[in-house]
Amino acid sequence: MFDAHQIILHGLTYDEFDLALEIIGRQPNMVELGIFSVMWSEHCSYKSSRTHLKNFPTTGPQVIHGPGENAGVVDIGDGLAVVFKMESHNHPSYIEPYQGAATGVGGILRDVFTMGARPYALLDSLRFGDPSHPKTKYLLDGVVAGIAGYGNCMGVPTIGGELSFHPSYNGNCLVNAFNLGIVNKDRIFLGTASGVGNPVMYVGSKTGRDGIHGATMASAEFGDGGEERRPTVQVGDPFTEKQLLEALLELFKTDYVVGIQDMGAAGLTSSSFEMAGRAGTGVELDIEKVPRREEGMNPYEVMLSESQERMLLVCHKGVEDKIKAIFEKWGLSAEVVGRVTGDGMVRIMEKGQMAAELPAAPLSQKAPMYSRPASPPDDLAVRHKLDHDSLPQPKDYTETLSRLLASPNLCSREWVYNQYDHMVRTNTIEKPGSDAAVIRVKGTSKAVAMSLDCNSRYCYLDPYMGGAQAVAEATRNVACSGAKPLAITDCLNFGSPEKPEVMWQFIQAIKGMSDACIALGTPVVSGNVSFYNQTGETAINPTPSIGAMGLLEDHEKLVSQYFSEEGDVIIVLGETFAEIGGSEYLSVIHGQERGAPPKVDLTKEAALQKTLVELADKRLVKSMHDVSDGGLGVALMECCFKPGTSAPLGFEV
Amino acid sequence: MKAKVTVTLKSGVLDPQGRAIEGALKSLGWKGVKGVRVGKSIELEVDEKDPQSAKAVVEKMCEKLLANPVTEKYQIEIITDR
Amino acid sequence: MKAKVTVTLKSGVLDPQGRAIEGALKSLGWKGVKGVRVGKSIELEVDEKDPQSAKAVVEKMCEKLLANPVTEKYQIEIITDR
Amino acid sequence: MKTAVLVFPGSNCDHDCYHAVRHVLGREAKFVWHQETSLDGFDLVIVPGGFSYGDYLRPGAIAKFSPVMGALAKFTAKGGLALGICNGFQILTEAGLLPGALMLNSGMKFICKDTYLRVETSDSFVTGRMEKGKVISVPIAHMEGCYIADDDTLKRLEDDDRILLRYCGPDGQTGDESNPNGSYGSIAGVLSEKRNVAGMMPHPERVVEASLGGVDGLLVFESILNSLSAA
Repeated sequence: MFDAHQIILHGLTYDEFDLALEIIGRQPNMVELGIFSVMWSEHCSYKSSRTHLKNFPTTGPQVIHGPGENAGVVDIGDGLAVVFKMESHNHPSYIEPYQGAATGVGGILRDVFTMGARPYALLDSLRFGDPSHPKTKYLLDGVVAGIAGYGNCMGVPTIGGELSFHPSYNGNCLVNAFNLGIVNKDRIFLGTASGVGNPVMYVGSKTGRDGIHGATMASAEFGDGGEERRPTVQVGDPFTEKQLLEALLELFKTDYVVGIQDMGAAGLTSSSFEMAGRAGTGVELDIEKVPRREEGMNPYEVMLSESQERMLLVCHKGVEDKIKAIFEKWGLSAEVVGRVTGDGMVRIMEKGQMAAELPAAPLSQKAPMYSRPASPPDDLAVRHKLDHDSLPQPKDYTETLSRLLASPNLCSREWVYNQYDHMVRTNTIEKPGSDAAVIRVKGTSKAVAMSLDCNSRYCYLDPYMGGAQAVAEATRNVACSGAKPLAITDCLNFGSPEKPEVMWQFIQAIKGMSDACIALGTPVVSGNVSFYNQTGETAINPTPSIGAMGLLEDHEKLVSQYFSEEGDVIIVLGETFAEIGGSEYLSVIHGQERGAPPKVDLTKEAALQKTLVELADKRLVKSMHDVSDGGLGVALMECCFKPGTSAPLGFEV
Repeated sequence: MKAKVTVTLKSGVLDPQGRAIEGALKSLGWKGVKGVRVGKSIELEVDEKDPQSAKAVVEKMCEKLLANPVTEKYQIEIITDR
Repeated sequence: MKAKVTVTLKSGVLDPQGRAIEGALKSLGWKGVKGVRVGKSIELEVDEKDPQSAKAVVEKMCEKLLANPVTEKYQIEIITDR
Repeated sequence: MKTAVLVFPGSNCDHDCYHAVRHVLGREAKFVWHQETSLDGFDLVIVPGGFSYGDYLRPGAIAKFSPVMGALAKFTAKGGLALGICNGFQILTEAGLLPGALMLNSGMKFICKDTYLRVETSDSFVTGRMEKGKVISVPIAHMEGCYIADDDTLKRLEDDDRILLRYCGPDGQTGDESNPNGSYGSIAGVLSEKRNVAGMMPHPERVVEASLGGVDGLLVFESILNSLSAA
């Protein structure tokens, strides 16, 4: 019988423990308790968000696979599809910024190439505390170096993203990594363990004790004692992952593989249970066969280890040695560790003894699902109060504009993206710094545009409007390059779901996002939820960061954001209203964060984006730029500074 | 007073560099080599008179800057004779 | 037999890391620190019985792989007691 | 012109070099795995950029022992042309096929940006189509690109006219502010004694098509073509 302490230590509530007893009809042993705890952590089970995520629009003619698979898959014609997703690594990055960010990149890369796609573009959405906070510089340096260290070594270009600073992230930075790959539509691999009797193989790096309870840690709030939970940080080896990528792409050319999944959060546990759960089958594993890099690891540690760069795959009988040969060529382990069974159970054996036996489907599909209480903050009315007349007009507009341009959220990001190899694979036709990052698709005339966006201040003031605005801005940035927005992924970063205000923010943001996705024709095809982003009692600003993807049929019609020749005419599309609620101007110049954020008129936004795409298609414009944070003045200035050119152009308005 | 600090990864923390060097040494014929671990070596001079106070100063330097407490441990050697 | 190799830059070769760490230590209040040089520390085990042959083996490893003769020099310490 | 593009575990720019030679220049190119032991039948060998063996220990320190490096030594001893780009340049210096070494950038950070380069000699198979003093724009992407060598090696490189390219400003002037990584003499590329092995840190294969932002890299590949057809 487990004492209360062990249950709590495993992050389970009493009710959840009772549900576990009900499912298996007996007391779980320690290994089984560990498995329940990671499978039912917030990070893996989405227990506080699943019921609300159902409201997202996830279908469309262009969608091949929506949420539920390792990543979203969208058809781009010519027999090709793009595979993309966003994943958060917020908590590990706060504890150890370099490795936290690096393993975040490693994980999102595996989510894409496990589906058979070669990764072609990485972007990252980063949020840190106030620049004056003592830890901000340390975290920023470490996170950027970690992303560069991993992505550059993998040879996948990091071509864009977003970076912003706000005091609400002082104790909890956000590191969201986006990755997009390209695959032939008929060579997509899914994470299913089908075919009773088929061998189950473990491929990649050896298993160590790193990251045990990384999944539950991701759902653990950072009290001031956050620093003590140190030893759970995983360490990434990008060289081994590059070998794993090339070995898998070689393997995917054959028809040996039935199903495959990355060993991400909760390692061997989540991959085996989810693969069996999806196929309605079971799996029997002999963990003696799991390659290890440390001695004396018990079943608990082997099942919960989150060592990096490992995959679980199911193959046809008889090809095991052929698969081993491929991985040996690339210097990697490849061992048969079990086989698929028909009784829907996951059985963990060690030296002939049963270490654990649990039903696959219920663990992944019958996890607890909460509809937690939600209520708006009591100071909402106060937040919206903004008396425009009380704000003095700027005495010197030039000085105000230059202060805005120098402010942390608006100044140049060259210092960051020049640490990323954003050119490798020679596909980057729109380099970092423009509204959208764009890569060409060799062998076709097409190009794919991507943009990450979210204004967390808008979401703090009005989560519904903030959610809609984030989708609108990300897809508008894509359209500004001339590409037609097709779909989005997301990283929903929020505080503790056990706080009604946070749940209210979460539900409102999802409503806003859903309405925008429907109006703009961009369904949600994948995503991630990260709760418990708090420092003590203060939740972070609600941050539903959006990753939008669009298709440019003819990459010659690409449009960038920079002015090109003297004498060109400047046109502003859309109406300008007296809306400075939650603006950078209000915050930087007047030190206030109040007022209602700008209204998003989704019908007009849809018409605007269609116009942008048509303008590019008919080659009527030389550049297009989205007016967003900082307003029209800042937007016009941003058009003047093309990175790498010394003489910026000016403008008269 | 000269000091030599050796900063190494805590045991259990994956050392991809050590693993790659071990593989290379083995492929170059040294089959019996094992346990290759790579760390940083930092030499510096502090203006302390006696070894004890020198060690104390360097200890604080390691805590504050030279070693990452999450993944690294350190060893200090005060060089007296030379 | 355990060995510890310290690979350091030849004098005269620019050491940006050493210079940066010296600057950081000074800004943290240790004004008197100087001569900061950063190198690599490589620990490994060879299956040699006596310290002399162990040192000879490690010496060859340094010549062949562990140190770049153009820019680096190395120091070998055979750990006997522990 | 038949080109071999070497592939080490961890190479990344092998695909980019192959694309430049095969699809842009329209010449024959073939990937050669690092375990191969012969380079017979090739006119040019490209040692591409990337992170061979993860750049662990030192960039190129482990790759130099691959079987194909023995074949490369024989190939170049017989006068075959070899071009090392970025990690390839690092591997060639580690293997002793080129003088000097590539150290950590003076700013200690990875740098990826366009740089201006001044052609220091046109007497080489990679700069034959460019006159001495010409300024071209080719991007760099590296963490260990600071070229160093001892004084007499540097002197011999100058005296033998074996410095290929130097980092400079748009006006062709060299100086600290245009030297991205602290390389001695702003050196970005050098030539072997017999002038058939070249190494450069900038990536010419990344500027061979207008859509990528520049075509100065074509001048390097066209120079190689010229020197082969002339030979």
